[in-house]
Amino acid sequence: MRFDPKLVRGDVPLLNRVINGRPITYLDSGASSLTPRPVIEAMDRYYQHHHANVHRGVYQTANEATAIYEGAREATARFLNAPGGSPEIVFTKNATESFNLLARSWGATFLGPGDVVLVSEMEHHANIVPWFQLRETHGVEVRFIPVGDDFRLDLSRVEEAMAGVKLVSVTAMSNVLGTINPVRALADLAHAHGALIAIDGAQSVAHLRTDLVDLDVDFLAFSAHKMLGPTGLGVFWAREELLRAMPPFLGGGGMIKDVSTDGFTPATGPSKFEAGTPPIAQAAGFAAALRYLDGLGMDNVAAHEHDLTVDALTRLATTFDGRVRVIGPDNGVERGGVISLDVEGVHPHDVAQVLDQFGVCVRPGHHCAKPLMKRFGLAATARASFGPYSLTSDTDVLLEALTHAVEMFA
Amino acid sequence: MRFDPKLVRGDVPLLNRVINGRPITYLDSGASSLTPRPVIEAMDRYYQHHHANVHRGVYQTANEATAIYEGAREATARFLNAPGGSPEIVFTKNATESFNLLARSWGATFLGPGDVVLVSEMEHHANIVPWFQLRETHGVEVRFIPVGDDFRLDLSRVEEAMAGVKLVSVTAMSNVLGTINPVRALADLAHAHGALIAIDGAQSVAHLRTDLVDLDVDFLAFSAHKMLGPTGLGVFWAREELLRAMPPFLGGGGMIKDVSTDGFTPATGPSKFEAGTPPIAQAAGFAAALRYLDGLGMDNVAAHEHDLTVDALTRLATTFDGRVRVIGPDNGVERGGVISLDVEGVHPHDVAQVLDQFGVCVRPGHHCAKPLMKRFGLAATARASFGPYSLTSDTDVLLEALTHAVEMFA
Amino acid sequence: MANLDDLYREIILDHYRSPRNRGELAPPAHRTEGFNPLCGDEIVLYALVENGVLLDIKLTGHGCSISQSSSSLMSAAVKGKSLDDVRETIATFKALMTTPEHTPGDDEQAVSDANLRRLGELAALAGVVKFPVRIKCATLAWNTLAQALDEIDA
Amino acid sequence: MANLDDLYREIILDHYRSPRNRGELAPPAHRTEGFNPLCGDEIVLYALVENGVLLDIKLTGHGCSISQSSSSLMSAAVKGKSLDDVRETIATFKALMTTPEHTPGDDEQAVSDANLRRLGELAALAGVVKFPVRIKCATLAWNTLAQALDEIDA
Ligand SMILES: Cc1ncc(COP(=O)(O)O)c(C=O)c1O
Ligand SMILES: Cc1ncc(COP(=O)(O)O)c(C=O)c1O
Repeated sequence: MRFDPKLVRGDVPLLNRVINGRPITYLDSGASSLTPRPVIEAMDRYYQHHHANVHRGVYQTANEATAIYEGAREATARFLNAPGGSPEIVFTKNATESFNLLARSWGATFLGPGDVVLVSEMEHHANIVPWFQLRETHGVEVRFIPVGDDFRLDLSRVEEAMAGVKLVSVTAMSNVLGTINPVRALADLAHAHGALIAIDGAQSVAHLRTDLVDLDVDFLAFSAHKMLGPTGLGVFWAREELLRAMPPFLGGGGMIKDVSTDGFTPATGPSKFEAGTPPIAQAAGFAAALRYLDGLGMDNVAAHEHDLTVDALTRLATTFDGRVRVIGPDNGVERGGVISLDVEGVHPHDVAQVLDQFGVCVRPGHHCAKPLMKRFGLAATARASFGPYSLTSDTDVLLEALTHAVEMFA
Repeated sequence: MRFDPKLVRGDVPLLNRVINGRPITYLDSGASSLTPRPVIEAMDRYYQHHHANVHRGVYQTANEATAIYEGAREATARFLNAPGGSPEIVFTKNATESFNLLARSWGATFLGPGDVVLVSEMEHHANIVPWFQLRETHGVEVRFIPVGDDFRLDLSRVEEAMAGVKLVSVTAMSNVLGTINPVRALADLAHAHGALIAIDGAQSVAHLRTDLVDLDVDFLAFSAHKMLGPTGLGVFWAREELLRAMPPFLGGGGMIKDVSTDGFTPATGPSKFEAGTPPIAQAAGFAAALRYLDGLGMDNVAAHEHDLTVDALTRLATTFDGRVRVIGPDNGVERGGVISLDVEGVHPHDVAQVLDQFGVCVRPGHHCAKPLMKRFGLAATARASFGPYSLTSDTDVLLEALTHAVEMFA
Repeated sequence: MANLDDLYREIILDHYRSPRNRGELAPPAHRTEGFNPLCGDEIVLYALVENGVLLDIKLTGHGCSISQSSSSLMSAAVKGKSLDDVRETIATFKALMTTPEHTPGDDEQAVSDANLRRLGELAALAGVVKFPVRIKCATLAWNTLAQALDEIDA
Repeated sequence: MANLDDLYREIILDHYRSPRNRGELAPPAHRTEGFNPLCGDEIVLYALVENGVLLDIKLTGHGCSISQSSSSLMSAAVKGKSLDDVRETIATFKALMTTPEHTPGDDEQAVSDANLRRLGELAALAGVVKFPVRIKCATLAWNTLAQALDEIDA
């Protein structure tokens, strides 16, 4: 059963903000989601009652903190239906660190000159720059799957680009276009060519149901702060046998089995990749966010945001006489609730500035996807994006403010 | 003027916990400090009113979040008296990441075969393992300054170990022994030999006043969670000219100036080292922790903990007839409030277990300092450590519980 | 509360829609690029200096209304002036762009009314300081011009 | 509430103070190392197997009272037994160490009373399950023994 987004709204304190005399219209969930009260409270409870450093403690609060932290790992594994369970879940600081872990541990060990990492033109910099860095240190080739004029990846273009590819690394949902990529088909294609596949789930995990058994991918990266969770926590998932074969990434406490003045031996399990004191309170908050999303049901979240998107795309197409162009798939194509706008004669920066006057929060810029921007001959877009707490009335205010922007610069 | 630790206690909700029927006696601040209410509230306020992704935003809450995040950077620079101000402050996820950044960016660029990194036998694994990793990838030598039987570094031993040394990397305060190392003298010595010096401030910054202008060091690493701040935030400080010469560490959004399908150019300033969405809420909490510590005055914090330590060492020496040995400098030597215990016939794990029954939180183990443990022929110690909220009555309960442990295993 | 009209004055919108001195200059004109990595605004500035006078200036590039109008307004204000005058105008404009928080006090305004008058049309950009994130947009062209003059000097 | 006396039974403290079967065995005895990276406990186990019987077992190493007494109790319980019996004892003990949360239900106890009786002195370690972090201490010797048997088999 669909949830009532008004009730979700009531759980999000920030939605009580009044901006420039108007109630806030938050349309930037693609950059970061707003935080529901139960998530904030879980972190407060942690600091007020259970905080201690994890692992190796014997006293009660240390055990509680460890149970909270490891419990979040288990909750994450369940949320993703990870085939190997919680030992496959590594906590990082954000999706970006997860990609760097992938490139520097797996990539630096198993790839070299002549090997190709195949990304797409619609990738976020987090899934591009680490591969360029690996190219510098290890001589791999970074190849780009082109994005079609329909804002989608053409599987036949992927197929023909597969020579020498050891890893396909693509986003499940574009943070600029809203395009949803066919992850399972890409996984089958990669595997058929003897390659592995990594998925950027920063957008998709927050807005669609993710089932790792169904998707049959090998690596996944995403961030808590885009899915109602706190800042400062990311997830890296990999099949257990891959994790086992990967050397450690960062070095320090917690990731070792032994250290002497001669050298060290790494720990086993996810700890191998979690050097230093981990984001414990953030794990507590993230577990609460997963509980919250489970309560809504990810299928319901997806359906709710889909309805909002269909409505917004329809109204954008009819309201502005073609002066507002959507950079991304139109209705009729499966897509996420990210809507990038190109307003004729008004720079995205100015669009966002005028919208701010109406309390509308949209993000102008390249959205850390400069190759994609270049592909479509744009320097920037103004991007509106939905979350579980969004309503069609948010779209009303967006259209009102956009109308003002268009008139002002006419 | 000295603060009233009872008032600090009133600010720390976790100190209301009752453990096994007794009020909690928290003596594990060396592992992680307890969190005062103003710090928790600053993060709540952030999530409730100001949360948005930082940078590139135009709308109001994005500007507020950016101002909060950059404000924390400025507060950190002031707290440390950083000579170059906030552009020298890089936020990481913990002290461990800070050391990895140092090793992989500066180390991997400026060090090679024949170059020596000089650490000490009393280092935390965070300041050992990254150098072993650099040895593997770049062939540097890792050399250890021995720790004397007085639990201190002998400067003459440092002097004689300086051949080929490009970096001295030592802790300002040992997390096992409590030893305070002569940072300024070490800095002068390193510089006299044309080497740079990095300081592990994980313990010292939390318990002593840190003045980077006076210390004249080149790099500093520490964590927020040990100084009343949240988990998930670390600091890396380096002189501005060094930061400028260092290549980026992790790759992704936020750390670039430009990206195309051909390559990328890194950003300038601290952003170069902050790939991905940073720990924004944690920065808000950390700024509140710095304000709180400033309110107490770091000299007062140091004096308070010094008094507690002198008292505890005196009573430990007289209570147990030599059955409880302190692994660290005795009274009369400048030292921090970290007291490692070796109880005759009782394994540290058992000590901590018995103490837990009295609500006393101490940490058993190698404290991520295995080379130091080996140096003193120990597998582990039971460590008690003080914070600004500690009282002599905590020591009372510690001694009561220790007496029980000693009797039980007699 | 900062008002949109403070930012988007009619003069600014006019210069945005019809930028002055747009285009390129062939060598010996000096070419300098300016870039704002935060929002992606780009400017290419061509300056022809002879005998201590900025004989001609042209700009291309793309960006928001503030960065584009500021470069247009700038070009109109500095073209044909002596380098000393140009440098003084740059300094005055940059003082205008100092955020109010940094102003010492009410009676020590960063920019005196006399200076404001001297800025002429440029004063239309004064409202930008109420929108601190946009200051970088307004100063991009000016920093690029300052850099160009330094390079020509060197 | 878990009570300290549940953990530190007199038998446990006795085996900790006076460990049985401490020492080394020369080859052909099999040598296996066990290590608990979390608390640093180490065990070296020597097992002499002939004709399907664990003729002799000795242990060295260091660790807390639970890990040390558990290895001492284990050595006394398995020495001289057939490998089948040893394997059964290992299985019974590991079932005893299953945390209560994982027990299917009250009427399906992980370890029956009959089994508990069969464990004899080993039953003194039953209280460890109330202190979940200590379970790894109690099972270290047992996992090492299981590994040793696997290695001997292979
Ligand atoms: C001296 C010292 N260095 C480094 C660290 C590592 O800090 P973190 O775990 O926060 O990265 C610690 C704390 O465990 C420490 O005490
Ligand atoms: C598709 C995509 N990938 C990666 C990222 C990077 O996430 P983070 O900044 O949390 O590391 C983002 C968000 O900015 C994103 O939208």
